[in-house]
Amino acid sequence: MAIEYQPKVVGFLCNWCSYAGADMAGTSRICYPTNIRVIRVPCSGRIDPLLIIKSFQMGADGVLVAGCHPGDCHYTEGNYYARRRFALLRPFLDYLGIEKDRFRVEWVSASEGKRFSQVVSSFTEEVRRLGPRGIAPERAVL
Amino acid sequence: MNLAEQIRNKAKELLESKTVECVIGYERATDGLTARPLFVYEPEEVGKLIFDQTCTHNLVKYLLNRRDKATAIVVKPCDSRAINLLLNEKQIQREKVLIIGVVCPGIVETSWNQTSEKLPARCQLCRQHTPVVYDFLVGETPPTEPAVPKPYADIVEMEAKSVAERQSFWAEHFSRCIRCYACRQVCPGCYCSECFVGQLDPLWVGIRIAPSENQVWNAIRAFHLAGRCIGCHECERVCPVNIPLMLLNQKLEKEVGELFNFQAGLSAEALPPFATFQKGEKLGIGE
Amino acid sequence: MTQFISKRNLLSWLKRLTEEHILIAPTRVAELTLFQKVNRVEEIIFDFNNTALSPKECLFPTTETLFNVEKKDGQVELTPVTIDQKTVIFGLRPCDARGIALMDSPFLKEPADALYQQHRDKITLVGLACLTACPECFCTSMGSAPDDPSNLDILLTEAEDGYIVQIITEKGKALLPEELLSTTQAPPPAPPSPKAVPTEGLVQRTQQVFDTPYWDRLADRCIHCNLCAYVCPTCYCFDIRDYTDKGKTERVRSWESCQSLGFTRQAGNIEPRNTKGARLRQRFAHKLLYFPEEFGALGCVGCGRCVRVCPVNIDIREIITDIQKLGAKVEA
Amino acid sequence: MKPENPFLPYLATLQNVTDLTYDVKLFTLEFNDPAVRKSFDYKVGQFVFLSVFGIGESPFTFVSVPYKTGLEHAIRRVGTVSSALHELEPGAIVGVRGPFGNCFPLEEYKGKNIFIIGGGIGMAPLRPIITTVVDHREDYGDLVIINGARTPKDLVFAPEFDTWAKSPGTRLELTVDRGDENWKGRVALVPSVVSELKLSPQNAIAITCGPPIMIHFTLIELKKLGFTPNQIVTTLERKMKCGLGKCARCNVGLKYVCQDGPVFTLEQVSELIEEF
Repeated sequence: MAIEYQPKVVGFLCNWCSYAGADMAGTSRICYPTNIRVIRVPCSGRIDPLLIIKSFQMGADGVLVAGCHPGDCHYTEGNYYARRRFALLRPFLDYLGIEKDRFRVEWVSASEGKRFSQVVSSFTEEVRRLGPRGIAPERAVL
Repeated sequence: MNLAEQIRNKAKELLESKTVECVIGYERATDGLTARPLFVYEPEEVGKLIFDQTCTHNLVKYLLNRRDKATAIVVKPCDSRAINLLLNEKQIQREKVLIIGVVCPGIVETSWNQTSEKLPARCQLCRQHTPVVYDFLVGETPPTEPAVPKPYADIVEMEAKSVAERQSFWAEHFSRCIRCYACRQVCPGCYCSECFVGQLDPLWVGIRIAPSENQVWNAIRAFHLAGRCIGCHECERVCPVNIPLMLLNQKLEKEVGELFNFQAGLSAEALPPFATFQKGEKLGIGE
Repeated sequence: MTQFISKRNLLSWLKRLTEEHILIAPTRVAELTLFQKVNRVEEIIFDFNNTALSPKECLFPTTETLFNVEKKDGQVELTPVTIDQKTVIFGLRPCDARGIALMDSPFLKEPADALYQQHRDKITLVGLACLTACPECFCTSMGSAPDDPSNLDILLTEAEDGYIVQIITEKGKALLPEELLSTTQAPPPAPPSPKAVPTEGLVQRTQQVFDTPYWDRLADRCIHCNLCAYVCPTCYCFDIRDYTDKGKTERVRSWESCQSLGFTRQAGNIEPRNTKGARLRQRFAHKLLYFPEEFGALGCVGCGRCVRVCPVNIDIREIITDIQKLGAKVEA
Repeated sequence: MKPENPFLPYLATLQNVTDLTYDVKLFTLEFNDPAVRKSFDYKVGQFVFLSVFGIGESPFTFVSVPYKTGLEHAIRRVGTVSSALHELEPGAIVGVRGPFGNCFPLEEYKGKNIFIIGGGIGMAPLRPIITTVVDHREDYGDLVIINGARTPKDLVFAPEFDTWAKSPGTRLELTVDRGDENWKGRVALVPSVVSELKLSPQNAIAITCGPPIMIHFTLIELKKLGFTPNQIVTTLERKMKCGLGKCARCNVGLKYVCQDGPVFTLEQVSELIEEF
């Protein structure tokens, strides 16, 4: 049976909401695909576009950023700034040759364990559908 | 009196009255055809100052080397937006800078020992013939501001391509990059004391001049200028391997315009797009 | 009776070379003439002034691994990189060949750089004499000439539907089969004469002008990018860093320029060369004073690339004339 | 046994690592390859590039003396490589490339009074001179050691202070810029100690190394005391990458610090045309 393609997904989870949401999924025994490599950040506002472009360069097939719902941010405005930054980064990545569906931003609160697993599953399927970036590192676009 | 004479008289007056220590303008280059930046310190040297269609350089970045010294500067309309950018980001003090604004007749594309009659891209997209900020104005104000033809035509054309086509387009261009950083050194918006490229720990972009590192460099350089690039096209002019850098900057300029209705360099007070937000704005992110 | 090769034979010879050698020749890319690895000889162009970048990248690549490091259960093993692929650079100008010869001095002086040595042994230089001089060339003032065969293995000079061939070294002889050559009576066309630059006593004059404010004034307009150093055939400064990628570590050498910010910055943020003038002076002092003092020849071949490519027209010919004038005044 | 590739380091193992101060450690190395152990030779004042594979390499002067076994380096945690070295445990493998540079001409100093003026980690390259003079005490004249530092915690080679002080005809002056509650010694800048001790230039050599600002004022004091430029010796510090005079990075004017230095007399420094 051919080994099915397993996409590499990097997940930047904001410590106060999404990371807690992932914990909630875990404690309530809700499974979600193991393709995601979670990186905990204090706030979605902390994520520098350089981190995302660097993740793609180092071989990620998809990057997920999850933060608090607008208005719930532990630092009051972190996700507002982040929203603007990623609103620009997404079309820019697409313009550079990385399908914009490989980069997704979701607001997941600490109580939405179930929703977190749905987000990760749907995103992993989406990236699997897009397939591996399949570019030799030497010629890789990012 | 042509533009050059008006500039020379103004420079002589400013230097003799000691209002400024130095006037930054243009002089004839050694090919006898194009121009190059000139720093005038003595009134009797103003004779070297020229102004014609080959004065393409954006001189505004030189103000960062003279932050606490009174300096006069010759500025075209597209360059003048860079002054607003630096004022907006608190890099220069308005009272230290005396701006000799030039009503721009349009410049020509130049390279070493060559001038082509083709109107450069920055003039085709010219939004103002008169500088957005000046202390003295040289040249007559034309009756009507130029109507911009279809803006971002080449960007829309790039967006129409498939993702794979764009991916190989950029891979091919970026693989020629030799990381000379002339695009960074000439850009008025690029003045970090330590560029992320020079950082060792964490190592964002290694010293390896290879396609993968080149792409991270070019992508992040452009993104750091999102909402800040004033469209003076200097980066594209100085690139030794002809990488279409403005295709990157203008894509971001177009997106920033559509998403946040903001244009760089038009005012020294307006908050730039990433320094502010509206709570309820719908940006198609996380909805 | 000079040797001659027809255009057709030349192309077939180059095609045969690509079987065992890497063939690097001038090609047209994005309105630029660049040395590129050529697979189909039709891509080679013959009518160009000079390439945008110099052929030094074939011997001193923009980025090169010096050695690989394998760490296995506590033990470390270093394997240096060896070059075994033979290469032919076709279409380089005599000034660039002199550039390579000048770069041999620092790299091959004791202890010789093993990697550069291997590149140098495995490369054959097939030059193309210049028929026209660009306005910014000044090779005759720097010890070279538009038809100078001295640092090449073979020199071709364009003539009536073919090329006059001068075979200079054994390596060149072994590379070019006899049967492709014919003979011709036509004398080679007269070489062009590029503008001269006063280099008489330049080294002493540069030392006299060293401590004058000339350099600070000159550096006013300099933006300190790495362009002039990266296009120059005789600039050889480099940076060495370690790279770890998926567990494999390699020590990499890359181009570096004396104009870049961290070039002399030491740990503890001490920056000995912190003014713009001192930084720009280092480049021209190295070419016109330090290099000749150490290796006996000016560190410039007069190819004019830095003049053509500098965004703010810092023109080495103008600097040399200024140094001569200023030096004479200092002497008086 | 010269490697045919000058960029290839010898492999060496870290024997032990001892703390000299809160940010300076003493590293003792030994080559893995016995042939190298036998053939490797160096002189006081020379330096080597230490490599931490995956991080990089940096130049460090020897603090050990060639006639004793074991290669020692005193390294302060400042940059990326020195910090990486500080993380290593004994038994770790590092790269050693060299030796490079010229040396202190100790033969010429025989019979002369030696004045050692060091500041902070600047004492490191001077320590092997002191060890040589103390071990061959009768070959040299008076020995005066001025060891300065910012605070008492920054004084390097403290365990050896009393062996130095007890050596006959030797005077050890410790000074700090800022004392602390249990510091009873001198609180003064190094240059002022130099002028206070009235060091006589008769048949003497002054060797100094430390932060540029300290060297600058120390040289002024030494000139005031009548020292001629060829009686004053210092070791220059520059950013280096190859150590082979090839990467043209460490030059001060006409000279490469990695090949023509790092040890220069003040007379040689003044001929360098570029101010150091």
